[in-house]
Parts: sequence; C-alpha cells; structure tokens
Amino acid sequence: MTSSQQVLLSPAELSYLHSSLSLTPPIRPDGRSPTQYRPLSAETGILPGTNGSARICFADGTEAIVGVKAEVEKTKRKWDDDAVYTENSHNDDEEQQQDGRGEASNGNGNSDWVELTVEIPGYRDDDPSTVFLAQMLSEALLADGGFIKKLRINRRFHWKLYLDILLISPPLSYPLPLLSLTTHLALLATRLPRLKSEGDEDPFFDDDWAAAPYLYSRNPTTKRIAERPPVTLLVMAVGGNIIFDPSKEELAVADVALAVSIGDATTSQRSQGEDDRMDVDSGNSGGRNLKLLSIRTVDPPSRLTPPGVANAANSAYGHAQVVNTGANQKMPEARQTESEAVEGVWKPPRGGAKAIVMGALVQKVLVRGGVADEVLDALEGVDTS
Amino acid sequence: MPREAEPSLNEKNFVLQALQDSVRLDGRELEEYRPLALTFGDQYGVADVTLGKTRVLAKASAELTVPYADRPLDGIFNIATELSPMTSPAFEVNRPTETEVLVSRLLEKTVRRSGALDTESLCLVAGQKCWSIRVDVHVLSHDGNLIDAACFAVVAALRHFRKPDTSMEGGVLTVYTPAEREPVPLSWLHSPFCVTWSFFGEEGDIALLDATWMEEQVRSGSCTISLNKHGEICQIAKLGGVPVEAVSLLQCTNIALIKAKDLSSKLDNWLAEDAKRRDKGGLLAELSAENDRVPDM
Amino acid sequence: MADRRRINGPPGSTIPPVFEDDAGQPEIMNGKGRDRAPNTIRKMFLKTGVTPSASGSAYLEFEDSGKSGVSGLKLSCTVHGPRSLPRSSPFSPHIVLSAHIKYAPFATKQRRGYLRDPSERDLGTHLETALRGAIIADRWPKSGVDIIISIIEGDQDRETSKSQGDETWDMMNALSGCITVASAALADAGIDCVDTVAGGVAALVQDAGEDSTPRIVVDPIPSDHEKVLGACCIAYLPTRDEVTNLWFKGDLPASDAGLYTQLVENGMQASRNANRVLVECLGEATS
Amino acid sequence: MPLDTSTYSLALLRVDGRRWNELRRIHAQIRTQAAADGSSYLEMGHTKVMCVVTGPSEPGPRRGGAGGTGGGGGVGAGGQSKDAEVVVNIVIAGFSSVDRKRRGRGDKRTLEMQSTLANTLAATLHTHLFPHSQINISLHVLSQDGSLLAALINAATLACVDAGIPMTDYVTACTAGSTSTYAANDEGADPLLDLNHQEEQELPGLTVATLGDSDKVVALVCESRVQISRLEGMLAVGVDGCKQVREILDQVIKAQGQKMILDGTVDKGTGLNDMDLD
Repeated sequence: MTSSQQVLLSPAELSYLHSSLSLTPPIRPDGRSPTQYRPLSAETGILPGTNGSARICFADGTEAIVGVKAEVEKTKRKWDDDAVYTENSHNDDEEQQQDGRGEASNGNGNSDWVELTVEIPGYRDDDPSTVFLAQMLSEALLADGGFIKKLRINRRFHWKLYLDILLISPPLSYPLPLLSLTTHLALLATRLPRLKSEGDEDPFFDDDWAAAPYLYSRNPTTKRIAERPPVTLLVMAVGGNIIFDPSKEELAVADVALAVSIGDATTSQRSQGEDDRMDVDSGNSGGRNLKLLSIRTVDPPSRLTPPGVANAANSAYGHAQVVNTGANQKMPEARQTESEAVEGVWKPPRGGAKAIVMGALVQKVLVRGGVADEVLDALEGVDTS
Repeated sequence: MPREAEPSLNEKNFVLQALQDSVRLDGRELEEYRPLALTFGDQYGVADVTLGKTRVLAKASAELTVPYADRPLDGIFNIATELSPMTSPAFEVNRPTETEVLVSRLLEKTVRRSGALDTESLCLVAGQKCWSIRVDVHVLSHDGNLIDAACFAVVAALRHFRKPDTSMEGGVLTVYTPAEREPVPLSWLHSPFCVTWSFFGEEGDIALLDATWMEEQVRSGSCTISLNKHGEICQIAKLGGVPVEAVSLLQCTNIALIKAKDLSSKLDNWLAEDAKRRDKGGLLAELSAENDRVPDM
Repeated sequence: MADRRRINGPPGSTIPPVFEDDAGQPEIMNGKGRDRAPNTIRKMFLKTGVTPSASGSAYLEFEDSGKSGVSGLKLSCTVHGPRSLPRSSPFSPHIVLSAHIKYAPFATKQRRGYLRDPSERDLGTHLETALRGAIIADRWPKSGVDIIISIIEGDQDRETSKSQGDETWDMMNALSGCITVASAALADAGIDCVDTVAGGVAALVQDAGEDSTPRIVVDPIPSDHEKVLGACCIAYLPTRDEVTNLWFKGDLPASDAGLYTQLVENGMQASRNANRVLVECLGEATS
Repeated sequence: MPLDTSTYSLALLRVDGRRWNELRRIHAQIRTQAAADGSSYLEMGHTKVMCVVTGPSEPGPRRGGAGGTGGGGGVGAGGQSKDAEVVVNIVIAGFSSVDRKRRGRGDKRTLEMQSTLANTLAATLHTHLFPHSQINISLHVLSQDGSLLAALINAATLACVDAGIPMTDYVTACTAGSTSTYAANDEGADPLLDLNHQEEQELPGLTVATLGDSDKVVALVCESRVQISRLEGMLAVGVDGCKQVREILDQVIKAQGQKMILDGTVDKGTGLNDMDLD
C-alpha cells in the first residue's frame, strides 16, 4: 500500500519481468522505449467555476482532474513587523527596511499560501501514500521560490491558492506522473482577476474575466509562456537500465524508484540574480535550463513481493532438504545466500541502491534534451488559453 | 471490527411469516408503540427515555464561548451522539459506525436544521460571546428504534433545560449562578418528533412502527419522518432500501402525524408534572411562603 | 474529525513567546552562527534499551549549540515486535513495518496537536522507506513491527522570529535523527538488518548575502545560516555503500551536476559519522 | 441573499427562466473512462458529477475501516456475505462550489449520501448473483448547483448499466420543491421540479428516487420544514420528474449501444437483435 497497491504477480512472473527489463535494450510489457511516456490526451479550462483546471487521460485509462481556486486572504503579519505597523509612526527608512526583510523571508513563512489536497478513490485522505503524494507535489511547487511570490497582492493581502487534485480512475498505476502533469497544466491555465487597486489599500479586482492575467504570464507577442510550473517525473532503475514512467507491474520489480521534480529556469528568472553561473549555459541555446527542485525516494513495492523458491530448496520438487534441514535451523543466513544465487528465481531486492545509481537516475532526468525536455515540450503543445 | 450476531434463518423466517399475518412477536399492533417512559434527572436538562428495552439518556449543557466567525449573531448548538461499546459490541469508541452517523445526522436535521431552538437568542455579545448548547446523547441499551427514542430524549432534555440567566449592563456581561437568579429556559420554537416506519417483504407492503432490534435486522427498508404537532414535516429520510409505493408513503406520513401529536402531548404532560414536582419546596415555594408570612406581621 | 478525547487548548490562536534580542542575535544575522567545521556533525548521545516494556528502544540527543533558547534534538524511539499480525490482516510474506513519528505538543515553537498532521505522516513514510531497505524482511513472515518515535525537542531556535526559521528544513534534521534512533532501536529489538542505517543531512547554504558563494555544510542548523538553498537527507548503509532513502529539496540549476553529487557525498559523510556513534553505542550495549 | 420569488406568481417563471415542471438540461455520457468497468458523466444544469464503477470483484483488503471514506457506505457483509457488497465513495471536490469548502473525510453529510446511495443501489442491483464480492462505486462531484443527491443517483445508475451489473430497472432521481417558504402557509403554493442551488437554499424541497417506470419510491429525502399538505403535490411532481429523467437516461444508453454496434465494438449478437437500429 506504500506506493501503489499490492501487485498480484507470482514470483515467476516477477522474475520474468525483471529479466526482460534488465536486457539491453529493455523490453517493456507495453512495448514502450525506456524513456517513453504513456500517450496522453489533455484539456484545460474544463471547469468554468475554477480559476484554472485541467484533465489528463493516460492511454492506460487513468484519468485525473485538477481544479485551482484562489481566494484573497489577509497576510498574517510577522510579530516584529506588526509592532511597527500598528504604531503607524514609522518613517520611510524603516518601512524600506521592513519591506526588504519581508521580501527576503517571503519564500519561507508563506508556504501556507498554497493548499494542496490529493484525493485517491478508495484511500483516506490521511493515508500515508496520499499524504506522501500531496507533500511531494507541494514540495516541488514551494521549492520554486518564485511561485509563492506570484501570489502576493500587496503587503497586506495575498492570494490563497487551493489545488484540488482528483484521481478519477481507480489507481491502476502509481499516479504520481499523472497527477503532476495535470497539476502543471492546471496551473498554466490558472488566471487571477486583474488587480485594479493600487498600493496597500484593500484590493479590488476587475470583473472582466477576459482581462484576467495568467498566473504564469505569457509573452504578449509570442504567446509563449515564459516560466513554467514544476514537473515531477517518476523514474526507476532495473538492472542496468533506467526506465521512465513505469507502470504498476514495472514498479513491482524496481531496484530503486525516484520521484524527481524539476523546474524550468528561464530567462526572466536568470535576470534576477545568479547571473554568473547561468551565463555559461546561455551560450549553448536550445533545450531548457532545467533546475532540480526535489527528489524523493519512492518505496518500490518490489520489496514487498513474495520471494520465489529455487528448485534446489523446494522439497516438493523432490530435492528433500537433507543437507539443509539441520543447517537451516541454526543458520538462516545460509539459506538466504544460497537462494540469492539461483537465476530465474525471484528475490525481492534488499538493502538500498548505490549512490551512483541514484545519481545516474537524476542525471538522466536532467540531461539537456532528455525526457524532461520532451515532457515539457509536449505539455507546451497543450492549448492552455 | 466485531460484528453483531445475525439472527438465524429460522428466526428470520419466523418473524417474517408472523408479520405476513400481521402478528408481531410481542403481540403489539403494527402501528403501536412500545410503552414509553421518561424520567428527568435532578439537574435540569437530563432526560432518560425508555422505549421498551431501548433506553437513551440525553443531557443538555451550556457554556460560554466565542461564536463562529462566519455566524457572529448566532449561538452554537450541537448534538453529540455516542454509541458506546456498552450498547453493543459492534460499536467501538471513537470510530463512528454508519448507524451512529445516520442517527446523528437525523437528529441534526430534525432538531437543529428545522429551527426548533432559536440560536439567535443564544448570542450575548455579537461576535464575541454566545452560549454554546450541547446535547450529549448516550444510548444505554439498544433494542431497536433508536432514532425515535433518541429524538424524544433530545427534545425532552432541551425543553427541560435551564441555562443561567445573564444581564448586560453598560457593556458588562454578568452571568448569574442559580442561587442568584433562577435559570431560564431556552427559547424553544417547536417540538419535532421522529416516527420511523419499517418495511418488510420483497415488495415492502408490510409497514410497522417502532420496530424492535429483531425486526430491524430482518426489515428490508425504513423511513423516518419527523413532524411537529402543527403538521409540519421537518425531515423525511428514506435512505434507499426496498421500493415503496408513493401513495403508501403519503399514508405513512399521515399516520406519523397522529403519532407525533401523541408524543407531543405525552411530553407536555411529563414536563408539566416535573415542573409541579420541582415547585414544591423550591425557590419559588420559599418566596411564596415568605409572602404568606407578611400579613401576619 | 475533531479531537474529542482530550482537553485541548482554548479556541483562538496563541502567540508564541518572543524574547528580547540578546547578544546572540546579531551573530545570526551576520551568518556566523555556525562554529563547527563544515564537515562535522554535532555531538550526539545515543543509548539503547531505555524503555523496558518495549521490545527495543533507543534515545538520541543532539548537542545544543550552547546558545540560550536553542534546543537540540531529542528523540525517543520504541520498537514493538516482531509480533503476529492482527487476525483480520491478509497474509504477508514479510514483516509489516509501520512507523509513527509524532512531535510532542511542546517540541516546536508552534504547538502541535495530539493528532498527527500531514508533515508528521510524511516523515513516517520517509522513515519506513529508509528502514525497509535495511531490514531483512523475509525472516519474519506473517508478523508486524511498530516503530514509534516521539520527538521531544524539535531542534528549533526559540529566539528567531516565526518567519525566519523554516520548518521544512528542520524536518530534514529531524528525519535524519529519526532514522538513526530507529535503527538503534531495531537492533536493540533484535530484528535482523543487513546493516545499521543512519541518517545524515547536508545543505547548501549562503552565509553572507545574496551574492556570496554558497558552501556545503553537514548537519546544518537552518537558523545559523542566512539562506538555505537546498538540502538533502540521506539514509545510508555504510558497509554495503548503499542509500536506502534520499530526500532532496531546494533549487539547484541542473547544469551544475557537481553540486548535487557533492551534496549527496556530504550527506553520506554525515551519515557515516552518525553511524560510528551508532555502532559504538550498540557495541557498548552488548558488552 | 434571499431568493426573490415575488415575480413567480406574475410570470410563472422561475429565477432561471424555467416553468414549474421543467427539468434543467441533462447531459449524460457513459463509458467515459477506459480503465473502469463502468463509468459515466452526468450534468444536471450546472451540477456535474462523474462516476466510476469497479467490480463486481474480489473484496480488497479493508482499508480505513468504517469511519473513513474508504469503506464508507458499505452495504452487505463483504467477504462473508452471500450478496455482493456495494461500497460507495463520494469525493466532493473542493472547487465544486462557489466558495471553496473543504469537506473532511468525516463529513457526516457525505457519509449519509454514501449510505443512501449504497442502500438505494443495493436494493436495485442483483447483488445476490455475486456472492463474496464487492462493487465499488466512486463518485466525483466536479460542480454543484443543487439536486446533488439526485445527480449522484442518476450517474451511479448509468455507470452500473455500463458496467453490466444486472439490475431490476433504472433508478432515477430528481428533486421537487414548493414555491414560498415554509413560514408562509399559503395554500396556493405551486410545486416546482428540479431545484437549483438557489431554490434549494430558500424553498422547501425533497429528493425522490424511483424505480423504473413505476411509482415506487426507493429513496425519499426531505431536509426542510414544510407543511404536510404540500408533501403530496411535491411528491407527485418529483415522481413525474423521475420518469422524465428515466427517458433521458434510457436514450443515452441506447444511443451508446447503437454506436457500439455500428463501430463494431460489439457484435450484433442474438441478444441484441431486438434493438432498434435505425
């Protein structure tokens, strides 16, 4: 139940799957290439009652809907600022200073400006797996400090953004990639009413929805979206292979599975600082400047699969455990090491993964022109206006 | 989760067959209630209702709190239902079963949503101070028809309840102890009562009132109708179950009205009796005794 | 569902205590709060067998930095099991691991409720992932083990204002402590593991303003630094040289792959350090 | 904001311009979801719900217990029963109403609706054909504008038909109300069909679900105070509305069936001969 529900595959099936995925190139049950995502159909703006919404259907039938709703909320003043503001006697210098400090801590204290809930049918909303998904998705959003800043209206008010992520279909595969992509699109389609008030007065907004600007602003001439919300990719390693967007069955034989969240570091972002480091890359144009936002290890269900029994150890097969019976009782170690050696007998992975393997997984995600780029390109093709 | 033992096939058939001939195991008529008894506690607002072997205790209490931000002019009124393992092993503490949810929803709709208690009268200082009235319903013994008994207990407890008197002078709120001032009753608008019909058979053509636990286990559907004596429906809940002809449902409603009027007059009598009992030797009696002495002096 | 079983605090918000600035404050603002070398972790105290009624237990304390009002990390862990699964649960060929992490209501500046909130549940999932890799799960079919960790003190600086300390970074430290203490308690309970797993945290911090070059430190205390750019928590098995859980958060440019690798390397280093304490402690307990 | 009903008596038109006995636009689709055994999408005016049916299948491990939405509204005794258990799970999306309101998993209104749906469907589905199994019905509310329970029942019926679970007949539902609030005890109050959110808030109303073409009431839920004399009128209008809804749902199912045969998804087998194909 940790990362997806129990897979009903026999040890023999698991072993077969594991070995076919370990081939070079791997043979996936659905015939995809290792880096290929499941085909999907997507649409945005399906719910007129929301600020932004999106729906994605993967080819295997899983479907998710995300709705974004925004409300104006009073910004809670920090205690030290409060003391100054209530007195109302501060001079401009002080204000300047306070402002600067407030901005600096913007990325920190305001993570409650975004509320993200995930609903998986059949799971309680406080189920560990649901909580894990929700935390992972919000972590990626919040790690991108620029996102929270977009929600600021003025010093006294901000937008509170509610993201409701619904998985419509039964959870046939680990829903992380689906939910992440749908959230990405919904955020792209999100518009907030145009602010008509100025400065720190109580905000009031333009009623004209057509004039409402997008949360992720578009370049007025090219219509291209300058900056994009983060995307979380699910990637796993089997044998020596790295496989993207694994299905439930593939995940069941994974050695290690990682959820990697990436963002798109764009030109606008670059101008705000970190120029020196970025300049090196801007020379070689094409592809994106990705940034790494978060990584989580997804507990692969493979550790919970039933082990196979080798013929040598199977008394039913005729090989009575004459040699082993005595030794086994005293030294269970002996049996373990023995069963490890037999080929074609499924054995759930034990221990962790080498740091190099994990590094390779991350590298594969981030590589220029790699899967992350492809996914982002594909999502760009979706009409979000 | 422990499960209630189901009646055996023989028992089920026996009950059903008897009902086909309009005979109930305890010899009642189909539309007859079991004997209903109500005792009030020493304190105000405690009502102990016995309906056959079903017994429900309701206790009303009041405390001062801050009103909800979105309803600054309303007091707070809550009904808390708890089905403890004492009632039946199928109920677990702090894990509401479906029965518990349905009972509390029905009570909520019957008493709270129908506006039986005037919540605006509970507000003392707008947005700052209000009374929070809470009724705790404890089921002591469960032998069917929990809803009717619980609803009767809640209404009785609330009508019997007295909250401390308060006064407002120049922005200072004073709450008086019972010794200083006689507590005051709640502002009560109407008394709704639940009447539950149980339907039996594949067609749902046998309908009876006040089912026992055995009958509840073999019934194929039920419908709870809440009414007050003025002929106002407060709530109807037929939550699925066997399909019943619309016309017979209307008939059921009309009979339910008669029963509700009956329950209403019973409660009025009991409340009047209790008031009389309390008057003797109470604060009022003392006062009147002093008055008597005045001419002698 | 509201918590009906306990008497909770009065409704409405309470303001955490705020103390006058003292001499320690300017130091923090200058970003010179850290007095350890970048690659050393804080001293820690670990003891197993502290709860007699549990199958295994351990207590872990991180040294506090000596500043007034700064609490260290104090964790207590109990392990119950291996024990048979409840009759209603389905057959499992492995030991069923369940980890509960709960902050004590007084462990952090903001009072925590009695019911676990999402961040605590999330920590529990991380811990489960970290431990599941270490346990030899198929030695104990049809059984379960419960790991319960109370965070008694949450490694927070009471002097910084609420907005400054970011709880999300504190959680990394808490998790690394939880992994280490749970590993000790598991060993104390006699549950077979492939190796002792210990947690380590490394962070990329900026100390002197926006333009300074970021550096990597292990076992960071977020309030010591001006800005934390990214951090990772690693659960590491030293003898097998394997990572069972990796949790990274931050904002790193993808072009600089070295940065990520360095962070992980440092995290593993921190974990190795913690592991030495762990092994020593277990050795003491058995001798 | 009180609903202005004063103009009703003049023009006999409701706030959204309907007459007293008019349904809102009902748009329904079945087989919207490839991965599920049965699925449907239903709009009644601005109330939009989706339904996904899985099963009848082997009951999964009990998650969450009776309190959570996971196992909410279970009818039948699960694995030990000789009837299939109907488990209903309703997710009311946070963005479905105008003001975002989050309903926790313990929300009693949702639990009650789950239980109502489970009991309603259990009475209609032939659950005795699937002993020791479970029928999972999960419903998602995407947008609410009144008559929510009715929309949920209709969507669930469609999805069950799509899943091919044998059932007695369609269970269709709709709401009925009465002009003027309960306080005004005027006898001339007219019944109304299919309430929207505004009317539901201000006027007395009830939800009624009937079985097929008959007058048999499977579920009847009234949550507002109303004079007993007005019940008959409201019920009659409601039952009549259910029959109209049944016609619409029937057309949806038949259209989909026709499409499937024309597409060659299913053979025009013996069982389908009697179907009109023109």
